[in-house]
Amino acid sequence: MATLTYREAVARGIAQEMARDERVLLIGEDVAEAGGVFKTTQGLRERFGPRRVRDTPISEEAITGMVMGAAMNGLRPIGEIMFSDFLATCWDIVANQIAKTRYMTGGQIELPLVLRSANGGGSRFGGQHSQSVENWAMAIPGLKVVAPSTPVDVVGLMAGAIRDPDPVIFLEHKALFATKGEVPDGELVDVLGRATTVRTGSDATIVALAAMVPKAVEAADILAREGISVDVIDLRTLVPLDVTTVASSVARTGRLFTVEENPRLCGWGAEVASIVADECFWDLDGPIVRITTPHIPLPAADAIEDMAIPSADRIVETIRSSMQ
Amino acid sequence: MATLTYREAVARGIAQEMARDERVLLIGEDVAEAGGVFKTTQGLRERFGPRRVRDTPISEEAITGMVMGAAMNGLRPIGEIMFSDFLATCWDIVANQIAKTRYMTGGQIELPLVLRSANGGGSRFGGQHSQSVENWAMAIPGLKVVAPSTPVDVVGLMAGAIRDPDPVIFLEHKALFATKGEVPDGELVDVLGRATTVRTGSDATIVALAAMVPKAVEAADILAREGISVDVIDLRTLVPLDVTTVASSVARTGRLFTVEENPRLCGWGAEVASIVADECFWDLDGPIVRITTPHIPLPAADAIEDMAIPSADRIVETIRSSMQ
Amino acid sequence: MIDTSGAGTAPNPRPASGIPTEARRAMYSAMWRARVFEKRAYDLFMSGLVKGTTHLGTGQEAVAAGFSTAMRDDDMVFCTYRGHNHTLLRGAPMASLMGELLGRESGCCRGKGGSMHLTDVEHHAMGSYAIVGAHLPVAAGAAWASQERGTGQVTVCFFGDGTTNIGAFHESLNIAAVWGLPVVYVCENNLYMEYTPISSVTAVPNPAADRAASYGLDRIIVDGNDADAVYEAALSVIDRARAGEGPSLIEAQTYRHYGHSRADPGKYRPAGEVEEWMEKDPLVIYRARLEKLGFPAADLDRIEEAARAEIDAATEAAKVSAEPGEAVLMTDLWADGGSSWRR
Amino acid sequence: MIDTSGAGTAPNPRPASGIPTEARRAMYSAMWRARVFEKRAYDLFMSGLVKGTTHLGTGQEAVAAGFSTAMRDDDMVFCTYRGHNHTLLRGAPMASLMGELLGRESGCCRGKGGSMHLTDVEHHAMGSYAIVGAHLPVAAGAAWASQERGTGQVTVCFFGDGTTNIGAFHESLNIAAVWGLPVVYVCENNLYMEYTPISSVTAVPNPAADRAASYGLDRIIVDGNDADAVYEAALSVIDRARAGEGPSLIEAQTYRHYGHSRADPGKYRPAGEVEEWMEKDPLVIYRARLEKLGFPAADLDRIEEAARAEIDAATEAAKVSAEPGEAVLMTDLWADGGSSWRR
Ligand SMILES: Cc1ncc(C[n+]2csc(CCOP(=O)(O)OP(=O)(O)O)c2C)c(N)n1
Ligand SMILES: Cc1ncc(C[n+]2csc(CCOP(=O)(O)OP(=O)(O)O)c2C)c(N)n1
Ligand SMILES: [Mg+2]
Ligand SMILES: [Mg+2]
Repeated sequence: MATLTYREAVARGIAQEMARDERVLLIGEDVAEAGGVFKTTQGLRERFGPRRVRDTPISEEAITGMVMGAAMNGLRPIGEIMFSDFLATCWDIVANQIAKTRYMTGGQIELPLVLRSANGGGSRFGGQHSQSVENWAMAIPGLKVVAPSTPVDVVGLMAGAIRDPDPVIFLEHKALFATKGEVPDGELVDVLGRATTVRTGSDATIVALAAMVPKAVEAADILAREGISVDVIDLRTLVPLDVTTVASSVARTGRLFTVEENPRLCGWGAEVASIVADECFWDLDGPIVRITTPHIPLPAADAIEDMAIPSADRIVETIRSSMQ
Repeated sequence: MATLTYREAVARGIAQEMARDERVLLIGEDVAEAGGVFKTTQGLRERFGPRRVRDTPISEEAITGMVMGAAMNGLRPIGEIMFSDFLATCWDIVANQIAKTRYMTGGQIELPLVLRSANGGGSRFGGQHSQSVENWAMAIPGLKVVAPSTPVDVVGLMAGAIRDPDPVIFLEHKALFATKGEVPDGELVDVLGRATTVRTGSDATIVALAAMVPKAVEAADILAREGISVDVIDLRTLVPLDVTTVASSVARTGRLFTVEENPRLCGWGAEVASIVADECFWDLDGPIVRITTPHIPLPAADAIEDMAIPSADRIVETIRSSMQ
Repeated sequence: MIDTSGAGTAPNPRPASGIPTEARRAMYSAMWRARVFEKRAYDLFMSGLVKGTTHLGTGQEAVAAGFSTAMRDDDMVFCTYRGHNHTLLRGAPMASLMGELLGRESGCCRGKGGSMHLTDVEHHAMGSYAIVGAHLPVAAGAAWASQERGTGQVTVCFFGDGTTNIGAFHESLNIAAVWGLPVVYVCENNLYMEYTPISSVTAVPNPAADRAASYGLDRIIVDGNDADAVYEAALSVIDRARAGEGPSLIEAQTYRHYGHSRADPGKYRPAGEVEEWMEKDPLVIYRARLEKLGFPAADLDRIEEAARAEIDAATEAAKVSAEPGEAVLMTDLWADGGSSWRR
Repeated sequence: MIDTSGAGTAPNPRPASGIPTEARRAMYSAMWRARVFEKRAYDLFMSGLVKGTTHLGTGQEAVAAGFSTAMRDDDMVFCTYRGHNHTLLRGAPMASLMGELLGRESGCCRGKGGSMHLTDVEHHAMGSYAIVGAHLPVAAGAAWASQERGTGQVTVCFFGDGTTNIGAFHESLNIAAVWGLPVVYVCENNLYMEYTPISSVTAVPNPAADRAASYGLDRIIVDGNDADAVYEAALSVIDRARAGEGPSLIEAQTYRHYGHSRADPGKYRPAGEVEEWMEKDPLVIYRARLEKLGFPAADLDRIEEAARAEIDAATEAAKVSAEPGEAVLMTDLWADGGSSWRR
């Protein structure tokens, strides 16, 4: 058992798989010599050599396209897109090529690849370096989407993503990089598509993801003191989506709240809400309420960035007033 | 009054605005000499000259970026992205630059521009030329999103989009290009953000968009014969979203069905469903059901493409079995 | 670059230029197979049996023939929506390609890809890509895997003149050069994008060749209507790539006989242009050359007839095969064979 | 391209090269203002008052000074996250820039942009763009509007060496050349991207200049640490653009004294490299030149002092200004001033 930061867990997960399978390679901007601009790939080049861990030009279409082509031809490559906002610069490769190729070729082409990227706000970087784009990826058929909230999940889900035969978008949350957690020794491998219930309650269900999980837990603790007892579910992966865990919780609690960092419209919370409003309608005792970043780009100034991203207080207030 | 095809209505709407305002220009691939690959811009170059209607290289980032830069500096440009799938090739310019610039500059920069694109399936073009990407655009704060279903709406909403001071994504549906409708003479200008109730009923509400509107109407006619009477709402624009019209319909009918062509996850229907499940919860008499394309890329073969896109029959069956 | 058209008049089919007889026969057959395949695709499109669209490479067959003949069996090809010729000549069975055009389950992609996505991985035809430029970095990636795995494979990536103005072209050529990847980029310059002439939207006269220097590469132009010229150029750049000497960029100058796609009559082309290029029809000039080189006319006739028989049989097989159903529709999004997004 | 460093020893401040005295004084002042502004930004970042990030152009001031001095008042500038110097030297008040860095409502973007998005449209500083390459086509578009509207404005677009490998660079240069747009693209080659040397990922030694020919443009390299050289080059390409002779691409060779951003110590730089470039500090070499040209030392001291006084006042003004609140947060997504997505 070791205490690792979330950022160290990224390197640990990748290293575990690179040591196990020589077909695993990593490319991206500043990932090799510099160990990543978020220091998430530190030590990998030293350990696995300059061919398996390689710096690229600033060419996101090349990075993603090459990862795709290499996955077609016997490698299991990992590509880093430094900030998830930059996925927009290669969205054609991601959404139109990587996601669709297996289907469009009638299953001829398998793409065992991972695209990792630093996602999310809270770093005062402004609108082009702070987005939570998990909903962009979720909207594209053919992409699996992973967004862990703890170091141990980072390791296990990274291994699961790398071993998965399908393309995985792996979103590492910037605001969590410095957080710490216990990580067991030895090989860790998680299956994609399993949510975790991190708090158990009976009055309402909160579904959260990535950096929203600790906030939801904080809110749950405050609410518990007020006599409102809530389930907190960490989705961990958006595709596959663990509908079973969400639905069985709502069946018990009768109320659903989602906590999303992505801007309001067409977020993953809307998808979860629409599933519950369809499949669990008769279990519901009240409105489904989504707690999201407003439908705006994230501002840079700390004072207002903190107002935009859902906080424990906002979660508490929303649930409290909705449960009255 | 004239009978126009949907495709002719596109040119008519653009021409109306180009004649009125010399700051309106149109650029794109094959839009000028060839009149557009869908013949939607036919006659414009002849009428307004080769400087105001101009062919570009195959450079989608240049097209969208130039439209943005020109809008900053006194023009009201229109850019065509031939197929909406190709928006992915310039998504950074659309989602990170065009959408965010007004906000990020504290309101200093106004971007009165329109990006038009041919959207949707049914043409047997396969997965990279058939997507319905209205949900991609809806998910990005700072973009208005328009998707008309009739020739008269094409003209009015095109004018509304061009006159709008904000960036508008204007999606023309490929499967509707050949459809015809009456269009009044004279200037037509529509306000963005108003849904239309195209059928009135009392038992359920169907919300649809673009090519799904005629299918919803067809379904409504069949259901009426079976004694199920439904409201059919044509959203027309996704942003701004006419929540008022949807909510007041659901308040009357107690049931909501959405009909979407975009693939299932994080579609606009999820957003509408989640709003209703929150704000209209106590009006609901049963589950909210979404009818969507499955979460797959569209296949090319006609036999299976037709199975994938929601049909009048599928709408009827879904509503019938859900209303029992 | 290389022109062997005046290559001697030996009575036996053994050319002065050193191109083996078998290669020449293979190229002649390849061009005819491609020609009849696409003619049939066109006819079936016009009669409504091929739906959606088709983009014919008719007139450009010498490029596909020259390259496919020069490639090693396990070399990989990436091409565009105008990819019938390349996929066929890598070895994809005609019937499976025709099945795909007709939207049948027997199609190489089970009907899900359609005309713009012909793919036959078994024959190393790694896909037809319908968004301009997208496959250039993918080809680089396949080549990167060959390099890392030491397979000795070369990747050949075909694209059009219009593709040279999109960002992915630039990113791919640069990284391929920097990493010394075994990839050959082949620009088939047919003078047009869809309907707009390439010259009206490009800052240099030769859209690919004039940009090679930006990537530290040689400027290579080849007569894309001359199968021999293509073949020799192909051999030299493929050898180079296989030897670890890095990528090449070739501009093959050619012309498409039909319009861009579907029923496009190509009216935007100036008077006389089509006629001029019809005189340079790669099949016609190649037959003349082969006859001059001593190939018996009857042999050549037999090659043509074999192609016709093959397309007839392939069309029949495709026509009688079944349409895909819901099982195909919901299949093969994921490696588990299914398409479920939920657990 | 142009080197005026040995330009004579006239006792009066009237240089042999013909650069007006006022321009030289302006450039010296500009470089100092930029230098002190960024030094202060750095200090405030290190003390935790500037949050998020900062990217300093310290060491590269001669490029901004030379260009801004050569521009007409209504010429437009587009720059990157490393855009403090360019935005300031176009005329943005220091206090509003410092307010933005500190996340205050008095900031040029009301605190919503932050360090990477400094913008002052009133002074034709059309924005700092934080995604590599994105502003190149936007600059082309602004220039296109000038061309269509006949305003005579020229657009100048600054970017780094690493930006030459992204697709948007290629698309922008091509269309700017084809349409003959009045835009000047200026690559500030500071040898590094974030931490990786440009030479390790680029197929040509001069990432911008060696690619000019791909767009039919001249190969122009200028000493980016020499304000006079930059100024003269800027004048010539801006004149050209204004005369309707189309775009230019300039590679200005320079160096950043700090690391890439924030607290990056720049450890990846080889021994001696920083020292070597510190000797070419554009402020130091320019002062020496001006003194040699006869500018009185006291005058130059006064310019430096004025810059220091200005940054002190600006910092104070920014520090006492208010933080933005919810009203700012929910404002200015749309032209109606609000951010509502519903009706
Ligand atoms: C990114 C993108 N933009 C536009 C298109 C539409 N389109 C399809 S083919 C084509 C012309 C391509 O021209 P070229 O590269 O010369 O190839 P050719 O068709 O002549 O073989 C265009 C514009 C597309 N498929 N992808
Ligand atoms: C598309 C994109 N990829 C990556 C980044 C991250 N990034 C920010 S600055 C930078 C280096 C840019 O280098 P260069 O163009 O030389 O400019 P410089 O920072 O040296 O001024 C990188 C990779 C980005 N902002 N955008
Ligand atoms: Mg072409
Ligand atoms: Mg640099």
